[in-house]
Amino acid sequence: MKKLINEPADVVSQALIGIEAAHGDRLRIDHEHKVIYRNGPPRAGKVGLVSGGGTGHEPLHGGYVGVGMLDAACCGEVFTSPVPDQMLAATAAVDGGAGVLHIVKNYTGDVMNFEMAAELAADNGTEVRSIVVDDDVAVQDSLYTAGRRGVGTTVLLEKLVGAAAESGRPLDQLLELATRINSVGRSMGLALTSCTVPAAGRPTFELGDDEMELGIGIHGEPGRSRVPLASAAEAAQLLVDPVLGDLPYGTGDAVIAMVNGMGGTPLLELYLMYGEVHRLLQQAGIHVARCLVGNYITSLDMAGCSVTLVKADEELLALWDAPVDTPALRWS
Amino acid sequence: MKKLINEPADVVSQALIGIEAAHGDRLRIDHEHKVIYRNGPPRAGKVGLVSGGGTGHEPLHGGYVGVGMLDAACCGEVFTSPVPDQMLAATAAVDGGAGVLHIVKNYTGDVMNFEMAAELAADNGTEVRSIVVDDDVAVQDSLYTAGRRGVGTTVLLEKLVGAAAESGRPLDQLLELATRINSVGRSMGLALTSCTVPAAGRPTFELGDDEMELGIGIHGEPGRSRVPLASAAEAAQLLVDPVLGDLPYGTGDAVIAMVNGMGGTPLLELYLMYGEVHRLLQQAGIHVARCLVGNYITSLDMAGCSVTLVKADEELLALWDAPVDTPALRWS
Amino acid sequence: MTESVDIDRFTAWLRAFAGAIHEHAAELTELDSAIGDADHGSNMDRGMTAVAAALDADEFASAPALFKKVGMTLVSSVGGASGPLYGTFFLRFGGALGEGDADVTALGAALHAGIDGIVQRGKAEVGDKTMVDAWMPAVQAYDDARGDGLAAALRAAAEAAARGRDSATPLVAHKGRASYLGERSAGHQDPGATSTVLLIESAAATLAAS
Amino acid sequence: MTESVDIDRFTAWLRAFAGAIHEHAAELTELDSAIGDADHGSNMDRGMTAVAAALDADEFASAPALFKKVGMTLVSSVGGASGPLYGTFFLRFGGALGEGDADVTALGAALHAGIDGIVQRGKAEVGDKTMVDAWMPAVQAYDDARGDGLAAALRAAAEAAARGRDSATPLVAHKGRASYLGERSAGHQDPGATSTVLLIESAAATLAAS
Ligand SMILES: Nc1ncnc2c1ncn2[C@@H]1O[C@H](COP(=O)(O)OP(=O)(O)O)[C@@H](O)[C@H]1O
Ligand SMILES: Nc1ncnc2c1ncn2[C@@H]1O[C@H](COP(=O)(O)OP(=O)(O)O)[C@@H](O)[C@H]1O
Ligand SMILES: [Mg+2]
Ligand SMILES: [Mg+2]
Ligand SMILES: [Mg+2]
Ligand SMILES: [Mg+2]
Repeated sequence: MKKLINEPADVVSQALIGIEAAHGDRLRIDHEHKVIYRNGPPRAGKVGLVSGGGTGHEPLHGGYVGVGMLDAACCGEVFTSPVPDQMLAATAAVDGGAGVLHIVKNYTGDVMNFEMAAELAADNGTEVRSIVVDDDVAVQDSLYTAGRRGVGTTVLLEKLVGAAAESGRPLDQLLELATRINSVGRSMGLALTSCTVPAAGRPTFELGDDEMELGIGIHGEPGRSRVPLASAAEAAQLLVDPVLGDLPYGTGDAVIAMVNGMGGTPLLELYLMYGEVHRLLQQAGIHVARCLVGNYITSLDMAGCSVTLVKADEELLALWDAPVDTPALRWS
Repeated sequence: MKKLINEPADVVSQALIGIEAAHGDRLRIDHEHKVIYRNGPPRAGKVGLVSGGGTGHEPLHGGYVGVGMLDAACCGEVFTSPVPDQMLAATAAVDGGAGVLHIVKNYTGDVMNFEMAAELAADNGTEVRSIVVDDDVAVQDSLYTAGRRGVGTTVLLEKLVGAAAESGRPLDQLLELATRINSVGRSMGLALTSCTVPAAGRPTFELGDDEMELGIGIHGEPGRSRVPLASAAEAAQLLVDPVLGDLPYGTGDAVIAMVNGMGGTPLLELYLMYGEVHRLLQQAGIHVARCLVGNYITSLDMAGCSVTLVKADEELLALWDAPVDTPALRWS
Repeated sequence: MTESVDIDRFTAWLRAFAGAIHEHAAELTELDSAIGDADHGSNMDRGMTAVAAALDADEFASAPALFKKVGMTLVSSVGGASGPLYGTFFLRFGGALGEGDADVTALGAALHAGIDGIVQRGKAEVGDKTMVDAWMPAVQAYDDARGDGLAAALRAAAEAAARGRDSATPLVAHKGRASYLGERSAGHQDPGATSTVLLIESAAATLAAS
Repeated sequence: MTESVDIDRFTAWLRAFAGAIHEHAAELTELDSAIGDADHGSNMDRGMTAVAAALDADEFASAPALFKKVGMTLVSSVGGASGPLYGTFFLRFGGALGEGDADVTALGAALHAGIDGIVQRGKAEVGDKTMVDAWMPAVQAYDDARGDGLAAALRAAAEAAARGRDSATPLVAHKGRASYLGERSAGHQDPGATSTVLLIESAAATLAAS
């Protein structure tokens, strides 16, 4: 295993030390609970936004803490949901009297731990709502399964809902907005290589030189199917087709598009992929109103990428364009 | 070779298509010459800043084109300097009457090609100055060699000189500023894995599971020495010591610090490394006034990182804080 | 004589489970690599190490107090799916026990309460390829063998748990992370069912007098 | 009879060199992997493919015009260190030739001019482990054998170039990318010196009448 770490067990706590050293001017770290906060007290009347999940997806979620996005991010162990204590502490700390929204990616562990935290926070008198993001079209959704995973749409949702929260929108309207965004967000990913979990010390799955995994999540889970290694053009098609096929799209529909790297794929390839994705969307008559290209929700050192589309109306585009000031997304 | 590309020969031109699709609102691409420009005509009286080099170092240089940084970036083939035609076209296009500064990384090919371009541009009546960045302490400098390589300081220099250019500083003063920045900037890098050049199709060098390359550049050149795989704490020491040892540092000296990923190392590890680097600098009595942690000057899919320090006075810090609006660096 | 379990035996059970988890951590993570995210062993090991430390640090006045601590410790140290599930199990299990020692009937009732908690939290049924596939036949076998005494009932439960674990191996997962694999999850042994078997085997080895 | 080289032979030389580069591209890149950045073969192949296309597309009235085109094509298509170096070589080489055919003396003068260009651009000396280590002994041998006629002089040059290339292998590089390796560059054959040998061997095979 080749990683710039010390002991595998210390990866999360030591990365938090680095994040604090780098961003102490804007972020505050609760090292005991492994929570990343914006500096300063909660703003009265503003709904607090708390997200979190396993570590290994950076910049998600800690990189999205700041004005216009999250108030707190809870960091679990690598690829392991944080525990209720963490979300409970974060929820209490960011509550400015207007309640707290939990942004949860749909993974059994995350959902159950956030659920327990929400129950406990409610016992303490904090109003909590939860949005569970489940946008991954690689997974068949059904009442009898754990449902779709939550992946790329989470990034866009944190930005959009963050902007609305900043503008003072109340808790129930934020939940409504978040629900709407989740309902128009879809993602699909592929891996060229497995990632290596530090504690495991070797790749989670083996992949032949001429193979890739299609329909991966963000935890190094094997994908939905193993397919022959494809060109960027073919890979783009394999990602875009199921994403487009899963929602009704009409000509002229606008989207916010993200081509996201899984952590081990360089920007050069992501831009090349974005060119392919953009072409396919144009061919489908879809207007890319805004886009992100880069590493935004990763899977440790995995090589690969994912495509996320969120159908966007004027309201969502205005929220997208609103100022954001976090370590990983910053504009004004 | 596992890459999200089509034909190896088309990587650069197709990545440019993606960059245009993603950033067409702010960048303009000359596909024939493979030059990335800011949108709009040159600003009269502003010195034009042109950089460039081999492709494969993204976001360098194209990601740094925009207000407060570069006016144009020339993209060579992967790891191959651009040719004089490209720099000549870029130089002519960005000249707003105040001359043009070439920012060149000290590699024989880059230096010679930029030199030829500068000669030709001068023939056309454009005033051109060149700063050759040579900050890599892994390489022994001497009159009889090619000298040090230009690596991480280039990123910081492009930001700092870009801010000064934006404020209307004249060409000769910009060259002076650039020379000063280069004289106080030092870098050192290491690789955990080799990168794979698309046209070569396999890793440039072989590295054992328990080895790393110390003193690498940014082209997948083997490093200065091969050492046993080290912990993050040891690795930080191996990078920081020679960087600090190469310039006189006094207690309380301020620096702009960058912990940079080589393309295949995830942000999680870079933050962890930054924590180690920050600690060592504190121990040495050095004040980190500003920092960057992330993938800023990469080497395709190489895993590894580099440390860059630029000694900074008030003037440099003010230039650092000045607004910048590029795809890869953005603040206001 | 109706045999009953006192707090020392409960403590021995928990220590035995912590030991078994530690010993099998790599194997559990390996199973989780195939159909999950390669952390079940380290998750459980982290949690049970914390539980063992809590046992070292504190004296517990009663079984409910002991298991409340165990459940809270797992909930606050494991994370993932298994943290809330095992945590809820022990919280409910302990909540169903009285202050005094537990006989075979009381233990059975507590097991049922614990399992109900797992099902409520995780909403999995038998056949979904989760730890529930080990738990359900185990408690069923316990109930059926209860008349033969505690040792026999626990032994029957452990054997049934192992059979349940194995019966889930050919199935396609419908809950948890393995469900994302669809058909590809078939043929792999479920890590959570495997750790559940370790828990019940530890119970059989420690709770009844030898 | 003093043998002289006309434009058709020059063209044949360039085509032969393009073919040799294409054939040895992988090998050149391989050498560049060891002490450089794994692109010398693809760089030169891209450049000489562009040269061959230029030869197909155009008729050239004179050797200076031909080599100007060749030099400019290399400068604008190769990049890296070898682009300006080979480009400058051909620009200066052509510039030193007259309009008519070139005899053994004129060719020698042109070679000197080309090499001077390389040295001016790259500032390398013999022993720095660059293409100069092949060029310098080659032109020296050419000068020495000039009296024996064009074919002999070119043959001597090719052999000396190969010896020069090999003599640089044990050396530590002081110029170009390989210099960054310090001591570790010793023991590796220089890619640019290797392509230079191909160029001079191609000359020996094409410029003199067989
Ligand atoms: N909804 C559920 N109900 C019951 N057990 C479940 C459920 N989801 C997952 N599990 C169990 O949890 C195990 C995985 O635990 P672990 O790897 O620690 O958590 P995670 O899946 O979050 O990484 C699975 O093998 C399965 O037995
Ligand atoms: N300063 C120099 N003078 C002469 N030849 C040089 C010089 N620097 C490099 N070379 C030659 O160039 C070759 C490398 O060419 P190439 O790989 O195409 O360019 P780059 O090093 O830019 O990738 C080296 O093997 C060496 O022979
Ligand atoms: Mg997990
Ligand atoms: Mg090169
Ligand atoms: Mg798991
Ligand atoms: Mg090279």
